[in-house]
Amino acid sequence: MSLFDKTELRLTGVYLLRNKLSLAGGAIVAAYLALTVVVTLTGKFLLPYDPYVQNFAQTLLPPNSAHFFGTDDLGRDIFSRVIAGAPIEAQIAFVVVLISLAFGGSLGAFAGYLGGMAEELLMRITDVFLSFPALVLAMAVAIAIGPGLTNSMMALLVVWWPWYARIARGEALAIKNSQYMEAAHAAGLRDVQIVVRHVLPNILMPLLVYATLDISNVILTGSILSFIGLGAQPPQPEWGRMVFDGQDYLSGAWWMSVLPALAIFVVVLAFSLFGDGLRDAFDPKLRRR
Amino acid sequence: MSEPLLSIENVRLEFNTEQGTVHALRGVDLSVGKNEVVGLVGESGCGKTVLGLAVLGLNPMPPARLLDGSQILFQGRNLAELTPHELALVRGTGISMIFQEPATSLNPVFTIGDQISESIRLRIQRQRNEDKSTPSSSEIDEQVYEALRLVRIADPERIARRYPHELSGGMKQRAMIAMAMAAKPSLLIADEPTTALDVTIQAQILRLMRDLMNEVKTSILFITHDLGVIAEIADRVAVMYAGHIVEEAPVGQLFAEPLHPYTQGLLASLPRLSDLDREIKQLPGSVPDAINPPSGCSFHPRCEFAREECRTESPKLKELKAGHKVACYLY
Amino acid sequence: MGLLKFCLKRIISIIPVLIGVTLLTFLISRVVVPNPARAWAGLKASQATVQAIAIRYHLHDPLYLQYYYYLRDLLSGDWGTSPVNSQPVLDNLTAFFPATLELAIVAIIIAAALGIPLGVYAAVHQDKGIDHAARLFSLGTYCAPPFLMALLMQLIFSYWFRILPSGGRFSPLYPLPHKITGLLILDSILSGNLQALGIALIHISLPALSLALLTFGLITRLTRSSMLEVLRQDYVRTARAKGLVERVVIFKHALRNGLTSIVTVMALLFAFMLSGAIVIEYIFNWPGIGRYAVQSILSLDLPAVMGTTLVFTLIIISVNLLADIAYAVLDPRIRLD
Amino acid sequence: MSSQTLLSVKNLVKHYRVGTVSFLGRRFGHKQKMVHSLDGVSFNVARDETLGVVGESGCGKTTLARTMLLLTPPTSGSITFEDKEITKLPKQELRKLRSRMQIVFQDPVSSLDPRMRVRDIVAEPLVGVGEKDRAQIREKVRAMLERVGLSQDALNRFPHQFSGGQRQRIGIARALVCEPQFLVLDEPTSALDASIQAQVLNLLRRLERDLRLSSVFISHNINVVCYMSDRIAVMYAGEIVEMGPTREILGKSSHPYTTTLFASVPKVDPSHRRADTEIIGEQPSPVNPPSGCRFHPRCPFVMEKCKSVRPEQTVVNSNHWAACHLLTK
Repeated sequence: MSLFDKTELRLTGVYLLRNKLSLAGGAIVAAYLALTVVVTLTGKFLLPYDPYVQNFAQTLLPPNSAHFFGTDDLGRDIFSRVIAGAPIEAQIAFVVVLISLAFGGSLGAFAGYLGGMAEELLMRITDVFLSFPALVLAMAVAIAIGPGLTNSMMALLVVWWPWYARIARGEALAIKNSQYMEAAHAAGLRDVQIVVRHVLPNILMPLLVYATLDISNVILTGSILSFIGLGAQPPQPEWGRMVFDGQDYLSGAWWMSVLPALAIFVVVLAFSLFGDGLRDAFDPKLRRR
Repeated sequence: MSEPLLSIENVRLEFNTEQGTVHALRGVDLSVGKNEVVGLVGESGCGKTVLGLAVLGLNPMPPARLLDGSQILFQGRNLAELTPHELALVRGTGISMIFQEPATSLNPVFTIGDQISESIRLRIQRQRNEDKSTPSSSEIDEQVYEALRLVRIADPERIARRYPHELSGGMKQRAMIAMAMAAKPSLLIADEPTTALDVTIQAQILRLMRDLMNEVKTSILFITHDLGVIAEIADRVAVMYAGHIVEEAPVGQLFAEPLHPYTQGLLASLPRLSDLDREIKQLPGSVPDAINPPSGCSFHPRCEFAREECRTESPKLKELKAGHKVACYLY
Repeated sequence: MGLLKFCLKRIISIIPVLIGVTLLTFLISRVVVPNPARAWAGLKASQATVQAIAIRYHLHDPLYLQYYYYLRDLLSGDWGTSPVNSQPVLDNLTAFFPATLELAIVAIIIAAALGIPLGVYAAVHQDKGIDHAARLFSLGTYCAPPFLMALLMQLIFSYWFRILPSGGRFSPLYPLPHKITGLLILDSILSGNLQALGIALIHISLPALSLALLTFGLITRLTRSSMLEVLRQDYVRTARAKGLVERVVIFKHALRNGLTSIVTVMALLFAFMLSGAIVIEYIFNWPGIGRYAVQSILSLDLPAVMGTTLVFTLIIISVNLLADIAYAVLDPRIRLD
Repeated sequence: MSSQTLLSVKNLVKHYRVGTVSFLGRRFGHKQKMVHSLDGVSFNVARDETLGVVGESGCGKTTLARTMLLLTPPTSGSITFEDKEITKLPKQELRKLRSRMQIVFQDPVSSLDPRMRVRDIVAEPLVGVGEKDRAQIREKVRAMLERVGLSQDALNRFPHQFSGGQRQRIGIARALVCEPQFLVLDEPTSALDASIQAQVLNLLRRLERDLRLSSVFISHNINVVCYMSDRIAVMYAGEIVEMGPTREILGKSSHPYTTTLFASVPKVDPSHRRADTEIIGEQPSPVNPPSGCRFHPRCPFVMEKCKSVRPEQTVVNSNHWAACHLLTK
């Protein structure tokens, strides 16, 4: 019993390698995650400038050799702030996706497997959550519990888990109706054994693939939340917030807002490309072609 | 048989896949005469469906490609060399095709009448050179009902207004046949048309196709894996194995005196109601991999008579008796 | 089952969803908020006002009674009063709604007009150069944060080339067209006011283009994938087998089925677009509900935020309803059960 | 019940709900639609016997397979296995019984978990009976794979690395690994090609003989069922319409449906093309089965009585009965 079959994994790898775009995406993702780890471990030690220190002699400088991304209205080096902000986005994405995966996923899996009232109830509840546009519900929750990084993650969680519940339930249902489940019953296995041997391994794979693809959505929505002031609060170098602070200076100092926005774009795109490739690679129907 | 309606010569077709090149057709020769039902029989993966689709250019290309020298001669033209658009003009009115799954082969969002009228309009459009008048929609409706009556549907007005999902499997296959026949093709390619149906419905459809043959004089290339169905409907039979035709004979002769060891093995492997005491024989091994087909005769790994030459050289199809051809070194 | 019966059944089925949605907004604004009376009265309000609000909204009653009053207020049009501008939230929302509607309609028309053909084209030419280009471009616009799109548009067309206004819905120097529908473009056309039409078009072009680009990526992706799915179907092969030319096969047999699956994700599309509209309206100072939402958030105006949340959700629910009905019209199989 | 009887099914009924009727709908008098998959099916299976079940798609044969082994609970009726009524057994006891009654499924692809190795798949029933000794398990799995004609290097491979015929052998090995007395074969060769089907049929015949298995062989393929079975039950629309020794039914079918069904089977012989018996209509919807005899709308001999009165089982010959009003006329 294993999650990954070697041949399967090899084919997946071959496909991913051949798909240059998702390979590029994967490379950027890897670089970004490495950066996150380094920054988290070393703090501002390796950065060219202190991201928090203001320097009123050097405000609104355009990008140059000393300041790759220029400086902001308070004279802070934007490049250093963008780098220092990298771990914040990663933190939001991983916390939200992993908790949604664990909570929503297990709820959905059990509901799908058990069926009946439990399933019906969960479906109706997720119906309600999914009726809201994700960003709007997150906004409402965030404003109610107050702005801030932790609170914006809580707000995103409220919005995010139902998707995972839905997907897990769908997978569980498909597995429940499969013949190998019937065979497992016929073999006289206990329910616990069935869940451990068959249900979990078969549900986890599609959920993990979806989660990879979903990271980009979380980062995007999270950055909008912080753009409208609900995320990390100044002076923390959060990318969405930096865009917001810079937009008043757009006509004179475009780099203040456009460059952090581009950073978000690049990371989101990279996760998307990588996730897309991963999904195609794990879907034998698409791969065979 | 003076001049065949369809003549397939040395057709070779390959697919490119992740795992390698699939050699689906490896030099197929086959002809269908006027007013003839040719049965094409073989197990899954032998290339019989690919061949049917290749005649109409319906294999997705790429990944499929016909190799140079492939000839599909129909009404004096080589279909293998036509542009996609020219080929489209041959389909329907020249050669039409019906498929295995009537449930998925009809478009779910159009009524049966709509889908049949398309074939009728197409035919009229292509005949318009001689006849300038365009038929009114009520005339077309009448022709739709006519087409449905042809396939023994008793209340065509009602059925024409139905959507595919509102009909049973047997009715859907009748509608498919009506649609294909409405264009009055000279050749109908039927790819496993009864495989998805129950045996009593299969009997109805086979009987219908036999009757249609006599009424409207269409030739049929009937593709199936079921030797029983072949015995029921075909005039002449071609047996396919791993992308080759290995034997071809008039139906009576093939069943009475099969020559190729594969045909013999296949016939011996079927349980028969008339002879339940006989222990069925089994062919050893399994169908060869189309990516790495065996050298020489594709059947030699499973053949009890395999000799040295079978392993190296692929036997050619040769005529032993009148109309009975076989590709085997035993003869 | 008839179409009418299907519609009725579908309409009835949204009642529990509406109850769920209002229950959730109720919980957010009365339970999740640490101090509801203070939040609804405003942060600067006096103790007396806070008390008055608590009594007005029955905040001392048990929760189920509070929910009853909450629902009753919603239905009777009392969506609370903004502590920031002291106006009823519902009045603000109705005033801002036409601008958002206009922006959304223009954007979706542009996005669909470009995205659907491109998606079909990419699917038909799967894995050719054009397909890769279309995929990359649509993925790019899909992944772009809405503020990036808007800021770049503003920067390039308003600040560098100076050809289009950087914000607003209409020029203050000219008279507005006679109000008929509240949609400025439509009103100018209906009243034959070409000057106003020009001004309105100039102002809407940047925000609409930003929003359209954002949505375009999603529409292209959805069209492409659903067409790819449809083109694999047996009935497309049947359509070819019966001699139809490729144009008819694609645009009649395949696209009709492809569109039905696009219709089913219409609500997703709208949710995505409205989220983009919130940011884009704010950046272009477009007087719609999106800008109102951001301004309310920035001033921590809870009643206004809850109001916009409800409006956006009602829009999505209605779109979903319409999409389901459209789906039933397009695909006869749905009406069966 | 004689001591020769291993399994006995009495009046087995299985109805499924289709669609959901909401609380509101029930208020307005909407009725829950039911699929009548099995409607009063009874038969015995003797030791060492193979009972064949034939019928067209939707006649309830697969439901019979699943219900007979209590993979899905019957709506009503009783099942007796080795003189023990098993429909009311508590879950624990039923699990223990599972090792003695096994099933081979139709679809060799979806009946094997794609993420498990062959050795784990085949060992599953042993895990089910609580076998802990790993060496013991390995030895039994190895022996069983050899018995079904698979080599030892199959042990560590995954299902998708095998052909259809080999996968079905894996399914058979799984069913037989804990030495059951009773085996249900649900269309075991329907997904296979003719030459592979012969291999599997011969394997099954050999195993049934060697292991002294009793079995129920279910298929829509009449040739195959007749080849494999000592006795045959013909199903139509959720009911058994005729049952008897294979040869007798072949020679002298008593129910018009049986006659029709057997006449529809293409003979593998072009010199005996089917006599032109016109077969009309299609099987009725299991949601609204016809009243009286369920075959009456298609029956060439239909009488007034057939439309309202459900025919009783009528003995034709010692071991052979049919449910048709023609026999009691």
